[in-house]
Amino acid sequence: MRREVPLVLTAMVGLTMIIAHFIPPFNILKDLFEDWFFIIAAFAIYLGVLNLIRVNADKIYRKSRDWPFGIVVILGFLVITIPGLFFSGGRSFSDPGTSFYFLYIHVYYPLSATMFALLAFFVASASYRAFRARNVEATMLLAAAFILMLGRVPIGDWITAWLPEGYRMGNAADWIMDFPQTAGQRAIMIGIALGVVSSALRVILGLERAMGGD
Amino acid sequence: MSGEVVGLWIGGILTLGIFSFIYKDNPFYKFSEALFVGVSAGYWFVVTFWQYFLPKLIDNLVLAYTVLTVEGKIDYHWVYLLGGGLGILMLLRLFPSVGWLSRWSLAFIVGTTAGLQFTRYLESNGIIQVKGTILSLFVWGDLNSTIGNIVIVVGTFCGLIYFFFSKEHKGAFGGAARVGVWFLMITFGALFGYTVMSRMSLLIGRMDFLFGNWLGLIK
Amino acid sequence: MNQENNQEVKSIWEKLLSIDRRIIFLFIAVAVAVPLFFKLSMRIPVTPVAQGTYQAIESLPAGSKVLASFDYDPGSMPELQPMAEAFFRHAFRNDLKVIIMGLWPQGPLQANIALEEVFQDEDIKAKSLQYGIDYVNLGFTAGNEVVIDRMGHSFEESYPKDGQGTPLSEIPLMRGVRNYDNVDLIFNLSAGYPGTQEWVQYAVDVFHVKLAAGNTAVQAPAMYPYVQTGQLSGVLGGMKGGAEYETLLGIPGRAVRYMFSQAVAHAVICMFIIIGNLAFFSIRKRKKTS
Amino acid sequence: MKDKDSHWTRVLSLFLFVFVSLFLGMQTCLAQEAEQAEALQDSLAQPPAPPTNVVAKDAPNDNGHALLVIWTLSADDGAGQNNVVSYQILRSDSPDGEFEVRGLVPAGENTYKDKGAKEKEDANYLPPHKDFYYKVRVRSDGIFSDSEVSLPAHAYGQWYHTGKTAVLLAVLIFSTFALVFITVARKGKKLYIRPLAGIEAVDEAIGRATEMGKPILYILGLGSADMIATIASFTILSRVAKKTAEYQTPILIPCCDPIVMAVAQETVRAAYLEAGRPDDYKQENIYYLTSMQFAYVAGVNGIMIREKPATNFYLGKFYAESLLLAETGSLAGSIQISGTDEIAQIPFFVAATDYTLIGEELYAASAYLGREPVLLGTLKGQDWAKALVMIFLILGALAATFHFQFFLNLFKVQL
Repeated sequence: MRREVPLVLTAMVGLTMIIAHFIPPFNILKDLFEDWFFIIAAFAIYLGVLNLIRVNADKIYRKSRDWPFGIVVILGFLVITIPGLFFSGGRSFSDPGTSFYFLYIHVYYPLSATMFALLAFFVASASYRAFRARNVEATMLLAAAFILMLGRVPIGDWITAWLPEGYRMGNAADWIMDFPQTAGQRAIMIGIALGVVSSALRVILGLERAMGGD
Repeated sequence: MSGEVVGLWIGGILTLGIFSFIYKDNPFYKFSEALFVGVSAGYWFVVTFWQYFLPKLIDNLVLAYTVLTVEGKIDYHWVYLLGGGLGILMLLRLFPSVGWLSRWSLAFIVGTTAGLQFTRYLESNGIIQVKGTILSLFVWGDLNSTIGNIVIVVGTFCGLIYFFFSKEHKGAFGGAARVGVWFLMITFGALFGYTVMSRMSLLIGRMDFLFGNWLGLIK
Repeated sequence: MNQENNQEVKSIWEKLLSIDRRIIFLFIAVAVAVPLFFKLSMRIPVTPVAQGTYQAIESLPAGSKVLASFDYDPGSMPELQPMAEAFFRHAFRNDLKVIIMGLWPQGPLQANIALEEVFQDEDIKAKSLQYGIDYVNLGFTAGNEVVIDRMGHSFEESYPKDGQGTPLSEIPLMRGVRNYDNVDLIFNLSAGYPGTQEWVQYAVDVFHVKLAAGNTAVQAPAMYPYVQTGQLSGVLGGMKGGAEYETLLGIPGRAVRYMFSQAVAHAVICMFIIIGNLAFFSIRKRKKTS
Repeated sequence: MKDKDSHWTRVLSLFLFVFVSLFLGMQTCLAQEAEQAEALQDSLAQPPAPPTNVVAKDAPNDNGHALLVIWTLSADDGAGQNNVVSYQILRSDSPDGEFEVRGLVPAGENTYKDKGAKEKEDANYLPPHKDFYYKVRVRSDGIFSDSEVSLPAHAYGQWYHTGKTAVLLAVLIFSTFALVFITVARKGKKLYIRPLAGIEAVDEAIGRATEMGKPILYILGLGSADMIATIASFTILSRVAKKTAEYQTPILIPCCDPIVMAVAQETVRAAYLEAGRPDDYKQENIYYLTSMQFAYVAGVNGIMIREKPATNFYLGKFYAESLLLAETGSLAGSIQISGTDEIAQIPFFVAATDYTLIGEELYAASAYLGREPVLLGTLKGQDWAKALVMIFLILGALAATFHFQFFLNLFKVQL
């Protein structure tokens, strides 16, 4: 039961999805499975949330290091959940003017955007201290990066203004993006596609060890 | 109006809280980070409740129940109970003794994704990309397209050779693989440039918020 | 490498390399913030791929319906929000009908933020646009690419009601819109998964609908192969893409204003890489000679 | 592990299960006989001239809830009086019953796909195998004229989507490659995989660490234990740990996921046992740090600065932390070997570390070191598929250069 049911379930659902691609009547089953997929996905998110609460409650209870921040996590959770579930007009909870919307704009958004903005500083420091033209490959990479970084802003065209129009750094950036970059992306893309397909095949055939296969 | 002002101040202070990390790790940053973790979890909780859970599960079951009570018929919407059941199995992971049951629902999710990906990737990223690379190597009277097409065909070909693992990179084959690496490196360079661009844009956005919206220094 | 020389007197380059990283952080902060205070308008060069997205929208006749999927969250707002605003200005200027949706829960909210901004414009106010007739926000539905796939059969399957809980059949704009056959273009703003790649795979390749996109700079390069094959009409890349769109539209907005900061920041990063490499090579040379 | 044949029987029985039970079950709902409606037509001359030859037939390649209507454009569309604005498509269930409007298309178009819902409760439900009659109304500002009513047509589901043949072939070819090679690998035949630069460097890197008397740092990334990249990293870790056991060099593995940590401990313990030095295994060197991204980075960076490891491995799933780790490691003077399938992070690894396994190379490295038949087999299958793609590229480019259109048509995927 522990091993067989998941393997059979995976294979059955996976095969149905593939068959439905070629044989239209199977779409009825495919649609039903997709609906279940939504429902299970919802529960998966709940699982993550419950886990987070549990871990932090545990942290507070045991008074482990930085436990007061565990309280902040739980408070943060409640601060948005309670208004979102009960005081934001039900299904239209995300409309402008609701308290959920207010929290989204003034708490969630600044935090999330600033988290990513931090990376700008780290890119700068790494580019100074670690990005080296240590071999031919890294040199080509940095050269292409230079042309792109300068060519995508007007600076590139200023410093190459002595070249005839159409042959400046901006055009070089366009050319790199349109041709060599497209070729490289495509090679990676085809490789990834085959990788994804073979891993899907392993999963469906029950051969993927991480999924309990043999 | 005053709500807006309060909101701006909350946003401004939290932004500074996260930024304080670049000086060094400190309680102000830890507070903001912990708040972020809690608020995102709450955000997802609320959104899933109203937009997955209610319409996909509860609404369908209510419909089934209504049909049963009004018409006395067993409606096909009852099959959603099975979906809901698989969902509940997922939560069992919280209890170690019966946690293995969550593998059933996981198997369902994994199977669905694998099945969908299998054909889609072959079609969109495989066949259609191959088709897109079938380009004429000589375009009459158009040097630009001729060179461009040759670059795409040669680049894709050599890139694939680099990712071909069954033959050692020696001789002509090794040469082609080497050209392939160059194409990959140019691609990664472009990616590098674009990633830097992206990160800088985010920082600009936050700076504009701090100095413009919040402090009102940029008009 | 470093350990062996610890006792030696440090050269200028070594000292330069070992400066506190906070000094580098300061450089970046200044490079980004100071140019914001100058209203310098730069000529924005327009790339062919951005032109592609603009043309796809510009070529639609008045009254055409555009399905706009907002697949990003606040994390990417500086890059994608200017595109969102420019898109609404463009669509409403050309009297297009916009059906908003999102595969990311935060997406439809971002659309509302952009709408609020765009409705401040005098000429758009003058059109007195009405919800449900000129635009509609279907909200978010979970399920990633599965949602795209199912919308190919029927929008109603994935979105029985709009974001406000009104059944689709009661919304005038949605009358006669059953699936992708009834929209003229899909416009997608995307910051990752699910996003433009999924729209290409599940909507364009299966249901034969036209798609134009705006992406964060991180993922824009990956979209070029799709543009080359014609699976995608065009792609706006990052804040620069937003600035290009604003330039094409003739309404310079925030993205154009930010470009000066962006340019200075890029220059500073390039400078850092050059100095860092000079230091690296001169230190290596010195070691070899000694 | 089960014996070799069991998965074949399992697959076979699954195919049988899916095909027979579900397929036949549905057959009762959908009849398979297909009949195409014939053309009909005369036209009436009224301004604007009505469309002619209205034909309704089943829409192809669906599950039977749509009809396709095709007509000949009105003589006044784009010519004659040139006053046609649009065509309205009307439908009824009897030739002289009430017709309802189903759709509208602009002038110049001559087809309409009347798609219905497939649920009975839906107001727009279009039942399969029920006859419908169509007429097309041509409109020009207020006045209109109708075509004659079409012959009846009904929707039915198809058993095979004719536009997907290329995809089906691809599926079959790829699956065959993979399964054949898995079988070959299971029979114990050696499958060749080329040596990879990053992996070749491993021994040298461990030797260097031993000389310097410094530890080795192995980072498994931020991914969970079920991600392909993380699994590949475990295989490589097992090989690295065996070497460190032989050289008696300590290996530090800070983890950011408790499950990953548990698997890593198991992997390393087994490797030390295999190397014949179970007593040298130190569980306390493999520990859980924190699951928060930046806090984890701060912790690992602290280790790098304090311990100054001789070699850092970054193999697995990495996100924005890639450049932060690589930067600190490069400052600490460590040799760095990296690899991830997260494409956006590869540039940073290439620029800041000494060796990088690019995307698929990471999987190849794990198959190369692990020699597991399933992985080797699928990797070989991928290689053969790649070879096929390359052959098609060359032939295709030649065909396109010399304008052999037929070759392009091979790749036709009906959308």
